[in-house]
Amino acid sequence: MFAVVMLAGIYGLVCASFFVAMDAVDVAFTEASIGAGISTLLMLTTVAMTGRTDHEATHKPLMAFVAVIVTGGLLIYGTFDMPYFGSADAPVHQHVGPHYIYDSIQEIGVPNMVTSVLASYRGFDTFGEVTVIFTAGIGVLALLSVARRPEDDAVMEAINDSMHEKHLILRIVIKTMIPFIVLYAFYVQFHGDYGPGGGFQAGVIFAAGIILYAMLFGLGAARRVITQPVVQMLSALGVLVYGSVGLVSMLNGGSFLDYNVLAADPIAGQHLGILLIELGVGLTVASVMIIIFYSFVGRSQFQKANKGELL
Amino acid sequence: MDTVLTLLSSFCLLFGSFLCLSGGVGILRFPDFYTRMHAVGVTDTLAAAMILIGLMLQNPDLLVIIKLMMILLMTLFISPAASHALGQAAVLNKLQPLINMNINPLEEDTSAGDKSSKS
Amino acid sequence: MTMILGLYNYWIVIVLMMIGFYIIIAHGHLIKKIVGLNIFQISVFIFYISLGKVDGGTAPIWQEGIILYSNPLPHVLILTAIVVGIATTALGLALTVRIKEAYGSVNEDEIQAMDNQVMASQEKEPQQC
Amino acid sequence: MIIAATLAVLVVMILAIIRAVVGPSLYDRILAVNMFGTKTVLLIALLGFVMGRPEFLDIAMVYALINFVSVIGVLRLSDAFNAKHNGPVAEPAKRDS
Repeated sequence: MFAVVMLAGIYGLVCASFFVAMDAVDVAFTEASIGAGISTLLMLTTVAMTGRTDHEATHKPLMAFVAVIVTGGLLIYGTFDMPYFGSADAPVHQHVGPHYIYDSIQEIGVPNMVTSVLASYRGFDTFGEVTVIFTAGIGVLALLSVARRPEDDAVMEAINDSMHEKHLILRIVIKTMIPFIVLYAFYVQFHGDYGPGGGFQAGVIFAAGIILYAMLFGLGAARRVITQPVVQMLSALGVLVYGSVGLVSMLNGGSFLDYNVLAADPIAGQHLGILLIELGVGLTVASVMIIIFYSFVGRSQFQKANKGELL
Repeated sequence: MDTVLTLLSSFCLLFGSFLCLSGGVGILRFPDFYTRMHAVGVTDTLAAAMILIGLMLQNPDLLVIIKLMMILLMTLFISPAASHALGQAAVLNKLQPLINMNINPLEEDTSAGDKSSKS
Repeated sequence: MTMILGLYNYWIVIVLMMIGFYIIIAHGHLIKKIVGLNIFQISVFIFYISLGKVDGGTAPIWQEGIILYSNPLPHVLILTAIVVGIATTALGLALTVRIKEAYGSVNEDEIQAMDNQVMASQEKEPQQC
Repeated sequence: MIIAATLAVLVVMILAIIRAVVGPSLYDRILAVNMFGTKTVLLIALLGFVMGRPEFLDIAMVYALINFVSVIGVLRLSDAFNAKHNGPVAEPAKRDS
């Protein structure tokens, strides 16, 4: 099982390099921070909690194989009518694509077209995505949260203190690095208009900093830095910020999430709106990632403590 | 001046590529975990540094150079720390090397830390 | 020959997608199923991104003097899809953890067998899941 | 010259993947993944120069960072693994219920 998860991590890395080669720098950014990092970690935590043994054989492999081959054959037959790879006259590039590419710099004034499409043209869509992420965070919390018991915390604290010698070098290196990681997350957050980056990526990087701290100094220490209620509140606050920007633009006489009316000058309004919205996205993503990590690790500690009682 | 820069950067890039390749051959051909880790840990940091310095010499843009330096700094921090952690975890979990040398976690702990942090 | 050179990206996507599909159908291990789902998902991402690529184009970040850019729209769709993908993966993994706690197994067949047993003897559900 | 370096890095990445697939012990795999990650950082930096827009080095930086996070995470969890599998496991008792 461990090998499966490690190879899945490599797969994520390969995909991100592929996205760079395909000019999709923003996507590569996201895939690098999420596909290669966080998802591997979550899967490993789950494997550690469910046991790495794997004693099953595939069931009905022949039928599955036939189904897969038939579906694949049909799909390949379907590709014969598709436009060739890289051709500039493909249908994808005909409808709204040119508008986004050639007019967004006048209409929005943001060099990174991905950001302007994400936050302004398709802002409503992104609002939906943020809500989905928030809902997933609530779901994980509902499934995995455990009531904290002070005595467990004390035991974990003692274990962490006893490991201080063992992890001395790593702890020092990471203590030096964490400020820079957080600084870098802010850079990505606020530089998203001009280069690759934005709220989604910045949130994940920020969460990665906290996760790094939690892994080496223990969950208890991390919870003292950013407590669980604060994270939960922040994740809701992000969605709230996003929604209220939309409402404010409605109150100012525009339609929902129309930033032109936020300031006297439409371009300035767009800048302000995108900045606020990216902030909301970043808050939600960062805190949901932290919530997910806290829940998984907290659950595994809870399981360990329960087993200790059983023995 | 220009030719000197180009020559220097070519040299750095080539040297870095050579180190990369030797590390790659090492990870594939060496007999057990500790020797493989030796191959990777020793070559990795210098190879990355060489390639990044080679790229720095090619580019006049200040922002790009600063970013490359940030990457270099991070690599210098990260790679020794990661290989230290890896080696320490292997020793503590009693992974035996190929040569017959019984590893005792408590005695070997400090020396393993020294070795990989130097590399 | 031009067809092979023109369409190979779709075929790679289809091969990856079918690998993911096969894992989802044929493996009973729930975590493996989630990994298969991820592979499937990433194949769709690759499909979208390769649609957006234009020959000779560059990354869609405006710069003086560059005229040809790749299409930013698929990038936006996939960017958000990746983040939503990790959220759903986390939810699936959380469910797996709870299933393991309730049944003591993450193997589909064993779970099914246990459910059948319970159904047959008309007892109440195994634990509180 | 940059092309040559890119090719070398690609070859090394393939070698690392082979070791990650073959790798008899868990630590071999982690080592291979770690090496693969550092090589990806280099590859992305080089690719930026090959494509002529070297401003996108931020991605390489994120890679370096995330690679470190995942290696540390894997190591911490593998510690947990070994601790768990050395001690007796209370699982079978649960299954009987």
